[in-house]
Amino acid sequence: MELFWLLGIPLTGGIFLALWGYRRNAPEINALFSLLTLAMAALLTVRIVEAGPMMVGNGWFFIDSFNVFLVALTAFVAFTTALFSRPYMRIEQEHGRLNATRLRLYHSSYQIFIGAMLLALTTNNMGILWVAMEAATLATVLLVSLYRTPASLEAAWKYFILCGVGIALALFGTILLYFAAEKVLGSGGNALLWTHLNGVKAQLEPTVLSLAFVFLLVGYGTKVGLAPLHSWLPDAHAEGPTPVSAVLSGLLLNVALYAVMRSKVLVDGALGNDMAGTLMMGFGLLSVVLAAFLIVRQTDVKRMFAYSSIEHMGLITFAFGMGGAVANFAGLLHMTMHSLTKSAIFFAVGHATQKTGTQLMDDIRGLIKTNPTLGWGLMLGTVAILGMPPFGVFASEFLIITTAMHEHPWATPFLLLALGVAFAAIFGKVQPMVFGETELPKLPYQPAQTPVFLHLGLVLMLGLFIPPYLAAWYKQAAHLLGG
Amino acid sequence: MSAGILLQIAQTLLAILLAPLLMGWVNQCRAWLQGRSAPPITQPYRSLRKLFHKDAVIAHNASPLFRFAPYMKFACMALAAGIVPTIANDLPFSPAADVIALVGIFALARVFLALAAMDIGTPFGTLGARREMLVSFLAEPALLMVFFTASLISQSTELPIIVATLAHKTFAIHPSLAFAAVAFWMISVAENARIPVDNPSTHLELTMIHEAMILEYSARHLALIEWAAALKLFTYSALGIALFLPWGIAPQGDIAALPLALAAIVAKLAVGGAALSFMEAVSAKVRLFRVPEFLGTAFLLAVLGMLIHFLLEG
Amino acid sequence: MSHLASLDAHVLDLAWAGVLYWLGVGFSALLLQRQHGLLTRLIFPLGALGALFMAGIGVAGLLLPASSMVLPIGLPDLPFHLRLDALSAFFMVLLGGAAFGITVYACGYFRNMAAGPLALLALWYHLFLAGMVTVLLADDAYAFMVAWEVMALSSYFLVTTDHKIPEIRRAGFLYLLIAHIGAVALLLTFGVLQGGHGDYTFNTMRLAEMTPFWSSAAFLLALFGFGAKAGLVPIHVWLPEAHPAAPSPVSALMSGVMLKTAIYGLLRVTFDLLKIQLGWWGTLALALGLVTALYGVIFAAVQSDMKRLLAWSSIENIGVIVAAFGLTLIFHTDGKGALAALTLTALLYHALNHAFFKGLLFVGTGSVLHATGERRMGRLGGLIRTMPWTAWLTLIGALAIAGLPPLNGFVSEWLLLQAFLLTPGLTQPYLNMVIPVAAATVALAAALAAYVMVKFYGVIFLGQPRDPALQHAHEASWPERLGMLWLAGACILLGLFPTLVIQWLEPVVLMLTGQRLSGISNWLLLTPVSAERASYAPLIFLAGVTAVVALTYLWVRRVYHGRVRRSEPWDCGYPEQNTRMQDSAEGFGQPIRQIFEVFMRVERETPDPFDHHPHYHGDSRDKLWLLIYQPIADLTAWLSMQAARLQHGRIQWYLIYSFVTLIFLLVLTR
Amino acid sequence: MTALAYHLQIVNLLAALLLLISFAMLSQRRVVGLVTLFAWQGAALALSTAIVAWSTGQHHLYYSAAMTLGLKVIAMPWYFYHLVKKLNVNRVVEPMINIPTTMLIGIVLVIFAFNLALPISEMSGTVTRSTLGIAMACVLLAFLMMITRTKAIPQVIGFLSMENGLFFAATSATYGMPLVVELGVALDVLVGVFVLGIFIFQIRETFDSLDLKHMEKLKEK
Repeated sequence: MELFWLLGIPLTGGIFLALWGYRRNAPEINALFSLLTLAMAALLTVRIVEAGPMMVGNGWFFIDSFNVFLVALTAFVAFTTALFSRPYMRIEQEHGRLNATRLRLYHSSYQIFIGAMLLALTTNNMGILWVAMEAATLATVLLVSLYRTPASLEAAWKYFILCGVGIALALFGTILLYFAAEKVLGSGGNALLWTHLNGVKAQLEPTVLSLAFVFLLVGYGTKVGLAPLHSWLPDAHAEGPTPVSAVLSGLLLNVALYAVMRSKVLVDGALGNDMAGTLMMGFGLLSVVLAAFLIVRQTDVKRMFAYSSIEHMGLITFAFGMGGAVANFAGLLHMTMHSLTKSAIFFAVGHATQKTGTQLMDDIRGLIKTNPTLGWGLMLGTVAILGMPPFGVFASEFLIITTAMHEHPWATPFLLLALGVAFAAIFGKVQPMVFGETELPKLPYQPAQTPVFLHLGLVLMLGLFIPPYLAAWYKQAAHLLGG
Repeated sequence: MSAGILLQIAQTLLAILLAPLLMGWVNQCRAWLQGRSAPPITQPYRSLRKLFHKDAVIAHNASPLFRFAPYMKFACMALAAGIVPTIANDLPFSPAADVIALVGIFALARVFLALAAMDIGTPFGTLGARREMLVSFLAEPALLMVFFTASLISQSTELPIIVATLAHKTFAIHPSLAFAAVAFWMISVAENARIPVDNPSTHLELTMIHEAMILEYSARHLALIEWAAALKLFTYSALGIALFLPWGIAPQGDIAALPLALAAIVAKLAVGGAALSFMEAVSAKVRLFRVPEFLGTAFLLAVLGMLIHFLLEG
Repeated sequence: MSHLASLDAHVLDLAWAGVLYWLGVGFSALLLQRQHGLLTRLIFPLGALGALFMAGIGVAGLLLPASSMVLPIGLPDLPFHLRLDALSAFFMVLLGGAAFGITVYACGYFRNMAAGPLALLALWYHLFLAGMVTVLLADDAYAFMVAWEVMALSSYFLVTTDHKIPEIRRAGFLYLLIAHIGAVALLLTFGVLQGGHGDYTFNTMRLAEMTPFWSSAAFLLALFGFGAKAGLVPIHVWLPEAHPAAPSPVSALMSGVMLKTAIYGLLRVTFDLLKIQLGWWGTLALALGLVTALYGVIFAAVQSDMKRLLAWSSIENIGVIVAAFGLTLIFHTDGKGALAALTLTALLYHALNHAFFKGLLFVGTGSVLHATGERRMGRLGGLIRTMPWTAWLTLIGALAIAGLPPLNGFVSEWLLLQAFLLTPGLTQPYLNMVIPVAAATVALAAALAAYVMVKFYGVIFLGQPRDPALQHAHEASWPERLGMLWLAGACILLGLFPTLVIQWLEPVVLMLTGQRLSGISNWLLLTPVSAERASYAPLIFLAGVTAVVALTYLWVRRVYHGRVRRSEPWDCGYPEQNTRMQDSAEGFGQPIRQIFEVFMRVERETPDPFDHHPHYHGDSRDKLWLLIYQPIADLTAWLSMQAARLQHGRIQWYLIYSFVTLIFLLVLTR
Repeated sequence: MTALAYHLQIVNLLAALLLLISFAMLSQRRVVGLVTLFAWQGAALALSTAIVAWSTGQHHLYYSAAMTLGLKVIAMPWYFYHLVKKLNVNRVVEPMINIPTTMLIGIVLVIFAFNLALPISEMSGTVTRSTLGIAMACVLLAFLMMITRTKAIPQVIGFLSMENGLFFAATSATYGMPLVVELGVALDVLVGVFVLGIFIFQIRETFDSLDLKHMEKLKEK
């Protein structure tokens, strides 16, 4: 029942906001819908944590502790982002970068986007999963080009084409999956239900599945932003409105990775070797290293943090590739930490860029003077994302690196090198933005700082203390991923 | 024990009293060697007396440090003299400070004098202080290395025990000591502001080191400093004797040997002073920038001495 | 002892409570952002009390057996483990003792700071203290790393307190970067140490069986990681930048205490966590330490900025400590337990001394900075007349760090040199060759330290003020004086009662080397090995000096007179002389620079005879920067340029990437 | 050899036709021609789907055949003609790589695809197994086409023909996906095309050209 509402609310929200148009309090309504969604997600989570995995709608939906954790995360970040976008979008309107019609588009497709992601997370049907992913892409394409500047159009076009191609390949992978499944399950609806597939994964034809996995990995991997398929990501993050960047790197990447993980579980079962894991580790490592070295050259702040998202996604993929209880646990933890921290950073960056009217880091100076809370938010967020204790990102990185150290020692030098380079680059660029002297005007609206510190507070807490039930929950999820 | 304390005090006083005499003797010899008519051997005493009677003239901005330094230096030198065995070998005070502490004492005196020299803030004062520290930062470790060689041989850093080992144990040839001796000679020349490092009898700005530091002193302060300098020369000579030709120094609790020991020390000092003045007469003062080379050589020799000890005697 | 026995169970709880107390103080400072009065009058005194409390805990820990506890925080499978044994207790005493004086000083130092920044500073300050204590208490890798990085991060924010100045920002960045790299090395160390158990508590590491190869790997990583924090050459570059940049009490904490946490870690890993030790580690550490010591003191001698000079001198002292560490290892692996105990004692003693006198000197410069607003020694001088308290108290620190008897610096130096003298009889002959040279180097460094201190003290406090404004320099405030008094007093007491201190170090030495010093006879006479071998009695020494001084003084006064006439300085009768004719800092360091110019990159602009405002500027920089760090930066830049080529905007190319990846993977999985 | 054999042959024939059209598109320089070819490809696809549906009695395949006919043969080509006329961008476009090379690469791709599909076709139980290779070849060729085209519309058409390939794989290798999925996919394609339309107008009015070389600003300096 919660599930129905969970999916229903955002969709109705989308439609409602589309019809109702941009009125004065549309942002509040947007936030309200997100809040309701969050509430539903909470209820659902409680249910799952109590009663364990469950099937809904005669098998079309399946919720276990893995995806319910992502559902909760998605709903939460979606809500905080809605809160953040309230003043942000108003200020954008003040600055005349957006008008009512575009804001209408923004709000309705924001809800649709959230709905699509939730659908992708909760569905049990690999086909529907694909449909939902495609829907999420389409919902965000127009958001990326919301400013209608040449740059944003270009970014959106690249985003659309590259992800479109990727997603098409993923569809091919799904077809192959179905092709293999129908041998066992017979043709018809059930052959794509993940639970059924999971039940019979040992009998699925290995050659087909390995082929399918390649297509699925390249397909969904494009959306995860794994190098060298990542090319769209920095452009889309840098040119879209900041709330969109926040949800893109905070949520969409996770969902895409979730899709990869679901298929990995099947393929592992079918092949009985760790081909899938090896591929993922390769992709992950490549992404981490490449992103780290690309960060060094960045001048645009959002672009830089986009690359950092690639780096962290690579890290998570690497962790999942290693497999095993600890690594999966670390991967899930890192997913959470990255979503929270990165979205917090984008919130802070968003207001910073609004203050200065530019995204060029050389022109942003002395935030700590003009708006101390904002400055400290950005500084602490950066410190957190760079894996400095006591923030939670360190906890997960600690686990990942230590696991890598005694399972794949060869990989550790690359990881540490990349992390070191990224640290030097990002911190060296953020420090002068936060510190130093400057003269800047005030903003027309009080920027939203609650979300930033809410997220950072959570990250800090998780770094020092992970509540037992949360830990148990992660462990369960890690186990589902074949820990 | 009480006898020991008496002996200790007696010895220290003896050193303090004899020190100017040695200075006088050296000056006399040098005068002879230079063909001048020599001042009487008691000249240093007279000048000290004269200085003590004068009124002290002190710069306006002199701080208490400036006035305290001479006493400090004198005290340090007296203590040093009290540690080094001159005639007798049992010194109750010597356990309080071994050779390393001895180096420390010299350093303490030097630092205080250098600070005092900088206190007034005259160009010459700071110049003197700088040069003094330049000399010392090479001379001090070199001296330490010399002591190390000796104490490696005698397995101790206590001077009486070193002396006892070198003088009264079975005689053995120590090549390392030869190096040490040469190094020690060079060091003591430098430390006592003698030619070729410094010239005690000049106020030429290009050359002076020790004199430059004490330019601002007068009367009793100057007297104390001069006396301390003489004491330093005495102590160094006594050290050299104790380390390299210790024969004749009275062993523990042997009162009978004292007169002989006294005679021995006087004789050795006389010879040593003459040698010093002879060296000064035949050698010329080196340029200041050559001084580090000179002392560097001393340092290297001392280290070599130690190495040789490890190689041949270890 | 009975009342202590009752304490036994709770001492660790108390220590943790102290940490929480500090955190509480820090965050309450954040709440008091508006009340400036409360901030200055309340927060720092409370912090100081905490420091005193920590010192007390440390003393208790030295007397009590080791105790440990597990906190309900941390990772699910790896909660925070805490442990208080002799080693950590000793360093807690060091921390508490030094931090108390410094924090008391801070009460006065930060009086005039604006409330907002002050609140933040207080927060970071107490976070810094809490982090350092937690580093000492941590008993598993995760807790250690968290505390370690909290320490680094908070100190970074303290360093960048005055972030308006670009140099300071740069210094802070360099500091945090190198600290982070060091931390990564430490992470690797623990990774190696846990030897495949996957369990990161120190207890498992203690039990882990390791081959010499992996042990060496762990040791080298630890040496790098902790060396980066301690400022070991060649990873010292951040230190002379960061320490001067911070506010003086913070510099004092960083130099005096934080560097010691690195020493603590080194001891912890080498003697406690690692089962086996190898001789060549000792030789390596000895060599590194000596190089560092010499390098540091040489650069200290040529500095013209007073805080930078002190920072370099910290590098020197760390070098001496690490050399002692190396010697300890050599003896330990050579089965010379007693000697290892001696060198270890010297090491700990020196660490303790350095905490106090370096703290004292840094806060002293702090007062000078406040009174004159000037850090360049070339603009100071003659302050002994305007600020006597600061001057005389700093003098004690200067004499102590110069290693002069009867102060504390001399004691540790003396012990170390004794250790060198005891080396013959080592099994490896090559060591017997190395030792004399090493001893010579240490002696040389010590002598140069005296040079440095004469320069430091003479140029700043003595002479005539090089700037008329200095006439109005005001004396330090009372809290500042009290803080300095505490530190100076510690320097004196540590110098006068070495035997007591050494007896009190015994548990630590016993724990690490399994040996105790043989010949400690009585409280008066310090005889590390035996009375015949060597002895030193600072009290008698002091008594002797004072007696002679007093006697001479009385005698001069009795027999002659005390008449004094004041006049102009004579100065060889030079007609005119002004304050500019005194040696500047550069001038005083010039001989050293001339001798050791090979190590330096000297930039000199000398005036030509014809310009109207002739001015001289000389700056001697570290050559290693060009040799090591620049190439690394260039390489990174080059690599990133290569990477950037991939990202060149044509969508066709991006499609080709996907296409090729797909084909490649398809071929791969066939 | 019963009736089954015939339409099996027909399907294979259509498959070959599909591949042929793909090659033709690869070599086609004019946009209008491209659209026509795309329409034909759609028609072939619809027909083959229908035949499979008829031969195997899988009725929901009729729906998907109808959808293909409606969308890809009538709606979209019409839409594109309209677009091309409106924006008048129907001139000869030189691809990035010249045609013969493209062809050669294409042939290599086809061989590669067949090799890839061979083992799978072996064990495919459906009547039309050997066509999987062709489907994959079509996908890869479409991909290649997207790479070589430097204008917006051709690239989109490439994208769509790639989906044709996918559908062909779905219908011929497996008797179509479950209906829900097909509906979803079709919906997405529909929405996608409309989004594209909006886009192309936006691009047009921003850059007043549909040439992709205007869109190479975002890159690493």
